[in-house]
Parts: sequence; structure tokens; C-alpha cells
Amino acid sequence: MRTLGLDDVTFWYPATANPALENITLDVGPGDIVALVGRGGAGASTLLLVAAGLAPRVTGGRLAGTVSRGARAGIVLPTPWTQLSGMAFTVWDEVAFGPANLGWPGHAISRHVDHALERLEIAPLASRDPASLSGGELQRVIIAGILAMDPDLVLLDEPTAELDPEGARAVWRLVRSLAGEGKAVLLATSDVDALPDVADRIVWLEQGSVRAMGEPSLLAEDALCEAGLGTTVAGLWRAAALPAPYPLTVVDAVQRWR
Amino acid sequence: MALSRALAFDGVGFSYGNVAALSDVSFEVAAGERVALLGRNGAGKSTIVRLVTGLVHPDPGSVWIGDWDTADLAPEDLARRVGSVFQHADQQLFARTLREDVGFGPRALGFPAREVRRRTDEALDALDLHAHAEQHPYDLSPALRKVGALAGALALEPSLLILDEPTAGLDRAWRARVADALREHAERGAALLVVTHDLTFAAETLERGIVLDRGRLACDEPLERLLTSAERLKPLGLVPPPIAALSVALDLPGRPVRERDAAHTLARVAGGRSAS
Amino acid sequence: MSALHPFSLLAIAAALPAFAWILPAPGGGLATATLALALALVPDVRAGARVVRVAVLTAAPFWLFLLLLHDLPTTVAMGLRITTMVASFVWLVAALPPDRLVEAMVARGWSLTLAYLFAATLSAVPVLKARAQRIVEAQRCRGLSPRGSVANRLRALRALALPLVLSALHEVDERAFALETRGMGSGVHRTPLAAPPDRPLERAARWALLLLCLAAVIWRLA
Amino acid sequence: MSVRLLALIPVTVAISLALSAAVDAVALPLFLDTTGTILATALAGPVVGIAVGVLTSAVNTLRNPTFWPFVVVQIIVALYAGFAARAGLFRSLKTAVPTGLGLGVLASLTSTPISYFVFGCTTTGGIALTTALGRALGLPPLGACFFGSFVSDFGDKAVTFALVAAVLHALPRRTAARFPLALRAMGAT
Repeated sequence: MRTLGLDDVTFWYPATANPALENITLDVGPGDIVALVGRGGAGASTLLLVAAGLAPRVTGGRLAGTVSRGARAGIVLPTPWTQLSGMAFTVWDEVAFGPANLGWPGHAISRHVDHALERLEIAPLASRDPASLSGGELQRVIIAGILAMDPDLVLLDEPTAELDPEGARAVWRLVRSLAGEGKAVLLATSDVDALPDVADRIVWLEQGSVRAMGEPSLLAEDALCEAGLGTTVAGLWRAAALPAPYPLTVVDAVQRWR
Repeated sequence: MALSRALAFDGVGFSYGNVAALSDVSFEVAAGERVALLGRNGAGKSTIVRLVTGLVHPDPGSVWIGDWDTADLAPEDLARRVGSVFQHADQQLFARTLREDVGFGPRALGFPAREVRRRTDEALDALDLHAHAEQHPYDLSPALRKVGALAGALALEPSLLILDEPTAGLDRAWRARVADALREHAERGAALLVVTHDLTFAAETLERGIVLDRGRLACDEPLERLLTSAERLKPLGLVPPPIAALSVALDLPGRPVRERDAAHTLARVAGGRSAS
Repeated sequence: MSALHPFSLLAIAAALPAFAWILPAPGGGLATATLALALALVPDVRAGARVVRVAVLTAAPFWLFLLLLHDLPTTVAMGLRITTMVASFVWLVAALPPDRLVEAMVARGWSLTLAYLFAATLSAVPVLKARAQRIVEAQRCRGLSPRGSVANRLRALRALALPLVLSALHEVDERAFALETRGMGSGVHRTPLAAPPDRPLERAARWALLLLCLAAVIWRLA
Repeated sequence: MSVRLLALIPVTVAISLALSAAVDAVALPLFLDTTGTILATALAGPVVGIAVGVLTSAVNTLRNPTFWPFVVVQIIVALYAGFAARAGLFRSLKTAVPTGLGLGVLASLTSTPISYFVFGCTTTGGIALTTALGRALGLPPLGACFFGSFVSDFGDKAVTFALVAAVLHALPRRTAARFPLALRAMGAT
């Protein structure tokens, strides 16, 4: 059973000749965490928009191939300040915006909103005005707003972009616990060093098509390191001209060294 | 000699309304010195950027750019010595091509067209942006627009570069290009003060670390010593970057934090071990 | 006062200036002006005093300029009308937080679109005002001086306006994505979060107020 | 209305209000509070433009109640900008500035009766003083009021039109392509 299925998907933005995505086939099932890595402009953000059903419906353009999706998908974009509903003057109402639009009964909304606020550790901010929050707090409110709609597919585009290291670690912990509940997670990030402890599968995108797909150990392979997409430790091992396979993380390196 | 001192904070305090953002901060940065400004969000890093660029003035204390006191000058005057890139610099571009935007600073400072062209080309070269020079800034990703804003700052050929998260959202290849451009600029005598959360980038590019904690100076020491002491970093919300952590875990001699040095040491030690 | 339904507050704030213009000067204007200022004091005198002060400060320049341009009776007549309008609106803004108005619009079945447009604009304004400030600062740090000749200042205006508009337009798509992914425009009837209670008595009073205005207009014209 | 147009309206209103607040940073006597109305019309047509104009007046009214009667001016601006866009008058500054001046006259003609009958021509200090000057020059009351509002509003619409033209030409190809009217407004049919 797959929550998200892309079968040979190609997508063109309006008024552009070459496609932003080319022959993408990708399945994400419940409990999976799939991470997209790639150079800037490789198509990761576009792929997330296609998965969320926003491209071509809102962006315009043309899509070939088929996209099959479970009940509901939620996407968190890397610019939190554009993601606020604009209709809520308290954090609680902001998180309740999604469930209210779905027409849920009042008690169901309250239960989901309070649960989401707890998960993101922002319950104390409930009555604050969203406009007065810091970048990091705002990012958590937006994620809570998506979780409150109980999606079975969670899409995250550079979720740690606006966060300091502590905030980023909290988001990665949350991603793992979401998958633990059976949600499917598809994310894009340039923070490659965080992926070995988070992702089940890595998809390497280049110029809009899948160059390689596999276990997190993919991030220690020579080709990825050469493209600047390997982990820092793997890159170091390669720079030291030590024999492959390169260790993925500091822990792997210590075991390999002894 | 005052001029070799690119930047000086002298007993600087600052508060927004009655909220103290900085209290009693003093440090100096010499010409050619490469400094990382670290610390949690809200620790006062962005306030330091605003003080250096002259957007706000210290109270108490004073901020010196070489022999200029920022209290006497407007930001557009300080721009002759200070090149700055702000956190959301991707929002300040507006020309029809990246090249035209990079030339905005030198043109605004009144340099003749030939000089503007030379500075623009050199800045685009330094960051390997020629492929994007004729593109519209908004056809680039926000991260690349920010690299364009950095090129605009380099084109001012300032004696001090103050950058707020210059590598946010960049992939490893672009981060390496930014690192090379900044080191090259420092070798030519410019001082660097870089606000960043990317400790790997800091280790690769910079040499000294200043850590802010709740508006005060918590640490001011060489990065090689700072980044390899996990117990010092933890209370400040920081974690040693992978190569520094590996140096400690493998007990590599000299505790290197830069990839080039660590690779060299690893190869040497591995060679020694396989021989014995 | 703020316990009243948002639409009732709106009705009162609209009726008072209407009466000020309909009723013969200066008596009509005097009555409506004092009533508007009095309304401000009803909920609690301390907050009300601040509202009255703001109203008087906003209306005062008009009286001064009216005196400059017109004779005394016209000045008094217009001055009282303007004071009524100013007092009513300043009092309305103090008594009615925008979110309660938005929820009332949604609960009453007004299309979510209208409520969204009003509320989203209110929250977008401070964001872009802060960004405009940041852009002016960033351009000055690149050597742009916003002083000097008019031509130079127009160039500076362009270096402020273009990045503000380009970056704001660029984010329209992301705002649309956010609305879509959170169920807006899903056609489902939205659950009002905190629908303010609307008593039938108030609804009747609002219609009565409207009829009264119409009657006054007819009486004044006849 | 598509969600994208829905999201466009609050942003263009906020652009107007942010610009009119920031214009004092460059110390120019301009309002610029119709920038969003003209831009929205050039991008998505007069219906969207009118919505932006009405919302701009509504938000302005929350700040200063005397703005509300001038919502009529915003509607006229949107209709005028609609014709200008279809006629491709945003093609260059040479066509945009005179078109803006034309709107300046039309806007003053529209705002004068409102300003005169509702406020006795005292809407702002500037207008009141220039009206007094008009009276001193021997103009009749209504004529002086028109003179007052035209003099203080004279350059605003011309600069606003030039600004919107500059914005349209500065748009990246990918964004311009998604607003068909914008291409026409720039004369690139």
C-alpha cells in the first residue's frame, strides 16, 4: 500500500521549454521517510509541489504521467512568513485554520489543535499573535497547522532552513516520530549530514530526473561525494584517498578506524 | 596602528525599547582576520550586524570601522568600507540582470562606468557566477540570489565584510565557492565577520570564533580549539561539526577541523598504521 | 459595548455619521458628535478617555483648516459632522478587534473569500511595511543615498519600490500554496471558530436603525 | 476566483500601504496609495483592481476615518488603469508618465467634489493650504478646491504609473507569462 505514487511523471512550468521534472517514478508508503537531495535547481521543490497536488493546479504548466495520492497531503515550504493564513490573530486560531476549512466539528478541531501544539512544544504560544513570533517559532506553528489536519502524507521543503541547530534537531526528531505513527514523509534538504539518522531512503535528483535511489549509505558513495552531496565524513575519507566504502557518519568512521 | 584594526567594539550595549539585546560587548578584528559570529537565535548576532553597518548606534559604547566612529556616519557613507549581506538579502535585488544588480553598489558610490565594470566582473569571477550573470535575479533560487547579493558586496571592495548566514540553503559546491571567494578576499586584506549556524562552513573558511549568549560575549578564541570542545559548546546550543567531532573521536594529532588538514593527517596516520 | 455583535457595532458606527449629514446643522451634528464621543466612554472610562483623545486630536486639524477657508457657521456645521465621523470610526476600531469581525462575516455565511481578503490584508500590511524598511536599509548599506536632488531621490524610490514589489509578487504563489494545502477553496462549508453570538433583538435593532436613516433622508428632502 | 488571484489581492494592497509609509524615507511628497490598484489592474484586470482599491480604502479608513469617502477615487483609478493596460500604455516611460498625468487630472476632478462637500476641502493640511492659495488667487471655492487637490496630487499619479511600468518590465519572464494582461499592458501582444 503506497501513500504516494509517481509513475513516469514529467512536468513543465508555464512558458518554459525544458521540463523541470523528467520521468520520475517514486513510491512512498506509510512510515517511510524519503529524502530528496540534489544541487540547487535539480527539481526537489518542484517534485514536492507535484506530490502535494499544487503543480500544475496552482502553478500552471503541464504534467505527463500519473500521480496517485492517499487521503490528504500537507506541505511545509521553506518560507514560513508566506505560509500564515492571514486570517488568524492568535496561534491557536492559526493552527485551527486548516481543520476549520475542512468543516470538522468544533470538538474535533480543538482535540487536533491542542495535540499538534503539544507535539511542536508551542502550547505556551497559543494566545500569541503569529506576527510577533520569531522565525523558528513561526516554522513550528506552520508545521503544527499542517499536522492538525491529520495528513497521511507530510511534505517538507528545507524544514530546517530558518532554524538554529537546536531547532533543527527538534524538527528531525519530530519527522522520525511522524513516520513512527504511520505517516509517509517526503522531504528535501541541503543538510545532508542529518539524513543518516533520519531517512529510510535517499533519492538523488539531477537536472529534474532521478540519478540514483537507495539506502542512506548512498550518501557515502563516490559519485555523490564528487557531486558534493555526500556526508562530510564520507567526503573527508575520500579527500584522504582512503579505501572505499567510505564511512557515512562519525560513528561509522570510529568503528572503521579501530 | 589604527588602520590595521578593521573593526572594534568598545564597551557596546544596545537595547530595543527596554529589552537589552547586547550588554558590554568588546572585541577587535584586524585587517585580513576571519571571524565567525556564533550563538543561538536571539543571542544578539543580528544586532551586531546592524551596529557594524551603522543602521543603529550603540548606547553605551562605540563601534569603530578602522578610524571611523559609526556614530558620526550614515550607512551609505560606511558602505565605502563595509560590505554587508543581510539575512533576507534575496529580497533586495531588482535589476533585470544579475550583472546589473551586482554593479548597483559601485555605481551608487559614484565610480566611473569602466571601474564599475571591472569590479562587477571580478566579483562575478570570484563567485563563479558568470553563467548566471545575464539571468534575471528572480529566475534564480533564493539561495543563489543571496550569492548574487554577496557578489554585490564584494564589488564594493570593502575593507570589512559583514555577512548574515551567507550559505543558508546552498548546496556543498556553492558553499565551497563562497568559502574560496571569502578566503581570497581576506588574503587581499579584508576582514570577515560572518554570522552563521553552519559550523562546517565556519571551520573551513574562518579562523576565530566569537560566541554570543543572551547578549554577552561568551567565548572569543580560535575555532580549532572552540569547535573541538563539545562540553564548552553544549551550553551555548552548539554541537561540534562532523570533522571536529571525528578529530576528537579518532584522537588525530593536532585536532584538525578543516577537511584539507584532517584528510592530510588521516592519510599520514593511516599510512603509518598499515606500515607498522 | 464590545459584547454587541460586530455587525451591530458596524451599524452604529455607520449610522451616526449618516445622521450627522442628514440632520439639519448645527443641532444634528452636535447631537451625533456628543453621542459618538459618549459611546466611547460607556465600556470603561479610562480606555474611553484615550479613544476620545485620539478622536479629538484627529478632528482638530479639520476645524483649524475649516476656519481658514470658510465662515463660522459652515465651519461649525462641517466640523461637527467630521468630528462625528472621526469619533464613530475611532470608537469602532477600539471596540471591535478585526478577528471578531472576520469570524462574524464567516459565521453569517458571507463568503470566506471576503473575510479572507479583509483579514489577510490586515496581516500582510505590517509584514510588507517591515520589509520596505529592511530594503531601504539594505540599499543604503550598498551606498544608496536617499537624499540629494529630486532625480536622485526618485532613483532611490525605484531602488526601494522594485525589490519590494518583485519579492512580494514572487511570494504570491507560495501564499496560494499555503491556502490550498490547508483546505481553503475546498468547497466544504467552513466551521466558524468562535462565532460571536447574535441575538435576534440586535438584528431587529439593526434593521430599525437602517429604516430610521431612510426616514430621516426622506424627511430632510421633503 | 482562483486561489492565486485571491492571494494576489492582499499582497498588492499591502504593497500600496507599505510604499506610502516608506516614501518619507526618500522625502518625496508622494502618496503612492494607488500603486497596488494600478499594478493589480495591469496584471489581472480592472475587477481585481477595484477589489484592491476598495480594500486599500477600507484599511486606510481603519487608520484615518476620513479616507473612506475617497474609495470612489480608487475605483476610478482601477477603471482608468484597465483602459491604459489594454492600450499597452505601460510600454515605456514616455507613454506611462503622460498617462499618469491624465489620471492625475481625472483623480482630482473626482476627489474635489467629495473633498469639498464632505470636508470643505480640508482633507489634508496640504490640500487645505493650496486651496487657500487658490482662493487668494481669486478662484471660486470649488475651483480653488480643485486647484488645491490637483497641485498636491499632481505628480503622484504620474510617478505611480512610471513605477508600475518599471515593475512590469522588471518582472521575470516566467511571472509575466502567467499574467496575460501584463504582456499586453507592456505592448508585447
